[in-house]
Amino acid sequence: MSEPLLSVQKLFCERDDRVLFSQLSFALAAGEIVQIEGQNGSGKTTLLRILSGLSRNYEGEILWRGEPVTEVREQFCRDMLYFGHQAGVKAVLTPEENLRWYAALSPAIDAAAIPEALEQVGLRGFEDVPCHSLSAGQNRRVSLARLYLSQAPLWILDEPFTAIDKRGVAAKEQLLLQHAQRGGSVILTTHHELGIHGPVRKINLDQLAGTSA
Amino acid sequence: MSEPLLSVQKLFCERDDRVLFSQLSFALAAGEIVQIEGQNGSGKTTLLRILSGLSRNYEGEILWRGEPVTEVREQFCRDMLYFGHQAGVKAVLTPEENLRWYAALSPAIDAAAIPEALEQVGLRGFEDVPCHSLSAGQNRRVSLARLYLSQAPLWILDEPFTAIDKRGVAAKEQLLLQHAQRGGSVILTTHHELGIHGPVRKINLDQLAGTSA
Amino acid sequence: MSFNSFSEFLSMGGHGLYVWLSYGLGVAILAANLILPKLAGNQLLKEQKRRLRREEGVR
Amino acid sequence: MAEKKWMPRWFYQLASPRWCYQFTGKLLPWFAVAAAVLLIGGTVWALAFAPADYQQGNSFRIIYLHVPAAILAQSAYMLMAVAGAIGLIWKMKVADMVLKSAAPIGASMAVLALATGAIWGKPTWGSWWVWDARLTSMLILFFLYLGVMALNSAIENESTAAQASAVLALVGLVNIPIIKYSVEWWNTLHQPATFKLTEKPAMPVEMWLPLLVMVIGFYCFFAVSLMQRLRNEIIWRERRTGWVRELLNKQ
Amino acid sequence: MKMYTNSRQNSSPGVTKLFMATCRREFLLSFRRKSDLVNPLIFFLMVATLFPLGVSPEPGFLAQLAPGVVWVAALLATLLSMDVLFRSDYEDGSLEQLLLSPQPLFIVVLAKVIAHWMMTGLALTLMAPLLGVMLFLPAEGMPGLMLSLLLGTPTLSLVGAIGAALTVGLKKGGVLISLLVLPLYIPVLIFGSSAVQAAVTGLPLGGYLALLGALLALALALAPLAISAALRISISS
Amino acid sequence: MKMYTNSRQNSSPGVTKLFMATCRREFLLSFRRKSDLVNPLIFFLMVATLFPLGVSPEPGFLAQLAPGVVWVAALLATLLSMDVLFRSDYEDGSLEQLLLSPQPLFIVVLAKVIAHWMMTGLALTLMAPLLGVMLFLPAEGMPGLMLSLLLGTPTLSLVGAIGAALTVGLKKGGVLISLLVLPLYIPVLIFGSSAVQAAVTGLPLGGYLALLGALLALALALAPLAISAALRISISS
Ligand code: HEM
Ligand SMILES: Nc1ncnc2c1ncn2[C@@H]1O[C@H](COP(=O)(O)OP(=O)(O)OP(=O)(O)O)[C@@H](O)[C@H]1O
Ligand SMILES: Nc1ncnc2c1ncn2[C@@H]1O[C@H](COP(=O)(O)OP(=O)(O)OP(=O)(O)O)[C@@H](O)[C@H]1O
Ligand SMILES: [Mg+2]
Ligand SMILES: [Mg+2]
Repeated sequence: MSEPLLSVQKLFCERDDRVLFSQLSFALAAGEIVQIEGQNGSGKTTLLRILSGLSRNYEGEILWRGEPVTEVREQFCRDMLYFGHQAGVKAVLTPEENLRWYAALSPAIDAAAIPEALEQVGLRGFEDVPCHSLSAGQNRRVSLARLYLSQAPLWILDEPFTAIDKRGVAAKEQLLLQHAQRGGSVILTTHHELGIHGPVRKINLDQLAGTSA
Repeated sequence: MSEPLLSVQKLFCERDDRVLFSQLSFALAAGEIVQIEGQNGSGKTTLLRILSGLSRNYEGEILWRGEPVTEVREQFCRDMLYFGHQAGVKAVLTPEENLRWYAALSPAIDAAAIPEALEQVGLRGFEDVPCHSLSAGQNRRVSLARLYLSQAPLWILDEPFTAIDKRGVAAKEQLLLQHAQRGGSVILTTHHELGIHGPVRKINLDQLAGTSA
Repeated sequence: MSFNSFSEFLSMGGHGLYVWLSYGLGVAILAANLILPKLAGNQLLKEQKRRLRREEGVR
Repeated sequence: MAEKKWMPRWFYQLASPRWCYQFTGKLLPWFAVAAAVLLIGGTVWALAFAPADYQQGNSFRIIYLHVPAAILAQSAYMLMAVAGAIGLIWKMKVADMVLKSAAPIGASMAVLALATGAIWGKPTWGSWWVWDARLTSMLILFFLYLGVMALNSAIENESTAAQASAVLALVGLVNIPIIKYSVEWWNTLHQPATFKLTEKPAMPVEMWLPLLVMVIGFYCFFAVSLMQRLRNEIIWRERRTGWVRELLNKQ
Repeated sequence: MKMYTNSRQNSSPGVTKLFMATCRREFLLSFRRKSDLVNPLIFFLMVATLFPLGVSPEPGFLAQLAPGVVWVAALLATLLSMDVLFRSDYEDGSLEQLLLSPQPLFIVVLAKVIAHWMMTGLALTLMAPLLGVMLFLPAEGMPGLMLSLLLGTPTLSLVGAIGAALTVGLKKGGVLISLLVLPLYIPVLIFGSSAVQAAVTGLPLGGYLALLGALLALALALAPLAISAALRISISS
Repeated sequence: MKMYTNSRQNSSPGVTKLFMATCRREFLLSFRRKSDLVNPLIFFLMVATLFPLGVSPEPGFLAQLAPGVVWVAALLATLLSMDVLFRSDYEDGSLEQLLLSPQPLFIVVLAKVIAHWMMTGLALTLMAPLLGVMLFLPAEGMPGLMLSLLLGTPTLSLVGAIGAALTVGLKKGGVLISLLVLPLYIPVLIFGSSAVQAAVTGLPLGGYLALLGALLALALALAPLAISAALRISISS
């Protein structure tokens, strides 16, 4: 693992004249888990959206396997899974239908694995219930099932444990660890104390803000 | 404190032919904090919506200060604050404008206290920013500011700590404790380990489900 | 000169209202196009100077 | 950037907001003088010296405002769309700013053309408005301008706003000829062309020379107004850079 | 401990405060979002532009059409704007808070409808003369047009709000609102356009206006209660 | 470890699969929610009902109006249905996922627009004869009506989607879409209603249909790119 998967150089972002972070540089190697920390409004979501390529509201460089991410966008999208604040679950579709569409979006996902993924997130028996009849946590679980399907080495997760019960959180933490052990890497934010005993590195955004403001 | 504030008798609720709880009875005295526990989809939100009077999809009796809640609806509404999964924050309004409207909704709230409440939830400097430009946690905080404004003895809170950072959660827990000490009571759900060292009672819905299914 | 007197010039052969209305409007729109950016520019410069002073004052 | 080699040097200079600011600063006075001379001279000529039309009489003098405004409204849209394309392809900030600055000027010219046309229509056709081809297509052009401006002001992020308006301006550009021809055709189909704007007696020189002066004057005026707005825009967008600070400190 | 006793205040100042606060909030929301504000107007204008283009640009023909077209456009603009009246409140959870307020619900509802009317119906009424000119409505028709719209559009808003309240929160079957509301709109349309036609032809239009007024009074008395009830039913599922 | 290597599959089966899956999903969504499906049709029918009531019930007069009214109604119905095309995807986060997909964006976009057209434009086309009958359109006009709608409505959907993509996610100024898109719709309206009028009067309508076809080809070639670009721009702020 000589070359880092993702490396970020001198990232700068401001919103409404407030500098969120500047001179932010870090590298993410395969097999690593990075937790972005910071209080509410410190710019965690903003950072993850920039890293995933959703937002272009930044200055600095992001390299994917050593190449600028803007130039290898397609390969990067193939290799990344993004999980945002919004779950991306259609209320009128059933969990299975929702996942089927995600499977079509990324060519690497095998649709045959969907029932098992749903089982893993504890939604057995709810495959055919439209998502608007599911509880808040169950809705999040539908989207989390994508983690069980994904083949992508890089996971970018924005508060994946919101509304999930304790048992669910423990299972997801286990999953992250497994992913890291298989050589994948994870960038995540959460306000929850991570129970992972493994290669977790923390980056705190609170200190970065205002350095140049 | 002879008479309980709220008492629930033989509550029964089913959704889509699944019994969520049956024979649920409990009483809530002034100064008490009750945490409803249960895994995702166990019916916590459903229960809170029933208690608050939003949902009438139940059998059984709910008494408010000894009287059926359906008969003292107006007084009950005056005495209760409900905080749901959805924050009830308008994205195009600023935090202050949002709270001003809540102040108008309940006659007991004094609009003059709004700036202080915003200060308390850590939104100083964001009074004039439209809520769509706030982070997820900041949006929740706008709604949580209602807790600092409220004069109601009964608080019904559905996962109030979602998306709130650690410092914020600690402050809110402190607030709940103070509320209980002043003679108010709280019913809440959260998947978070409560750090309150006080009169917290737990009701677990997982055991109640399926008893009659 | 295609008019013999000033009043004739004003009346424009009975079409004075239309002609002068048009030209009035034309002058108004052209002037607005000059004055508005000018005012906005002055305002902008003033604000930015104030901001600069504030920021330097803070340092 | 492979394109860099074959683009002329001024193109890249223009791309620098700072250079652009200084350059427009030098040009502005010349255009201002030219616009003032041409517009004032042209207006006096048009109102007092040009001969009256043998059919329409003196209401004909409205043409000296009407036609330049109409022409300018159309050219400004072209400019806007071209600037949008440059902004999208080469990510040139100045082009974005040109787009944003040109829109309100173009829209005001469209208003002027519509208003003078309407005023002129009253004595000539006896009604303020008819659904004639030219009129309708000018109205639609005005709507296109409104769309670009509204979109620009609705999006808060500046670069997003510029890119979105650029896409819209380009889509509109593709449609302008289509709109023009469809409208012209539609009108001649539904209704015998009672009022044909194009078929007029060939104008004598005394009539079209002031018109030419006015048209050139309008173009100069457009340049002045555009540069003013552009410079404001540059200052605003570059307000955090060193050179703007210097500039502000100097004044 | 004093804080948490049963306090039964006299509610009337609270009620007017609530009414004003709701109106203020609705206006703020509209001005911030703008789309809700401008949309009905754009729709209205659009119809006026599209008609000559699609049907015929001939003034005489258009003049015949004008009263009906303006009224149909006003009706459709109101109907289409009805849908959002409670939707956004439902989606962000404000509606729950509204229903849990100790204040009388119909006050808030009435305030919302009135604010909505001011930003659609009233605006449409004020814009109607422009449409009239574009469609060559004879000048004699203008006062009739504006008066009939002034009396008719509040009824449209009130009745439309009932439909909006009944359909808010429906996941499937969604916006049946048009179907529910349309039959109730038809009398307003008929009286309204007849009033304008009467005005154009110089006939007396007092009768039509009186009818429109009567409909309005009826709607004003009954609709707020119906809307409140409908909202409670829609949410309580 | 094998799992996480750079795998560059040949994408063409993935692309057709994606296209079909997107179409399927859109259909499912519409059938579940129903309102999106039925709304444009109801609107269409409503216009046909309101016109005789508001303007004049006289068959001869209505027949003159019919080509234009049907086309204006179709245009407005499409325009009003455009707004939701990307909105719900934006609100629940699916749009982000879409933009982050490694598959070419314009495939998904094209699939969405085609599915949307089938449920609005195509449905309107099939329903048009009913409207024709209600408005006393002479029978000779029917084929022209249906053919022109068949060729014209896809263009409306494609162009409308550009507007929808440009305005998705706007917090203020929301539904500018009408303002943005309307001017671009006008040529379609003109050719479409002219075709119907030509058909009614027995003139040849091949020319109009060819023009509509040309517009469609142009839109089909350019719009998906413009839509994709617009979506990326709208989200990237
Ligand atoms: C609202 C009403 C009107 C509008 C929007 C309008 C619009 C236009 C436009 C777009 C042009 C084309 C300029 C160019 O590119 O050369 C034009 C030219 C012209 N208009 Fe109008 N017009 C209106 C009313 C009138 C009236 C009432 C008259 C006089 C009877 C008139 C006479 C002319 C003439 C003589 C030209 C010059 C044509 C040429 O040089 O090709 N217009 N107008
Ligand atoms: N609108 C609805 N229609 C039918 N069933 C529903 C509806 N909403 C919820 N349910 C079902 O009721 C059950 C309880 O849902 P509820 O939202 O109360 O769970 P919860 O305990 O709050 O879970 P979470 O921790 O995820 O918030 C779930 O199994 C869900 O499937
Ligand atoms: N659309 C926007 N426009 C302007 N400013 C924004 C926007 N979104 C967020 N911000 C600002 O950017 C800052 C960072 O927001 P962000 O969502 O990244 O925070 P966060 O660290 O994810 O917080 P949370 O823990 O609450 O999710 C906030 O202060 C917020 O005010
Ligand atoms: Mg966040
Ligand atoms: Mg819940």
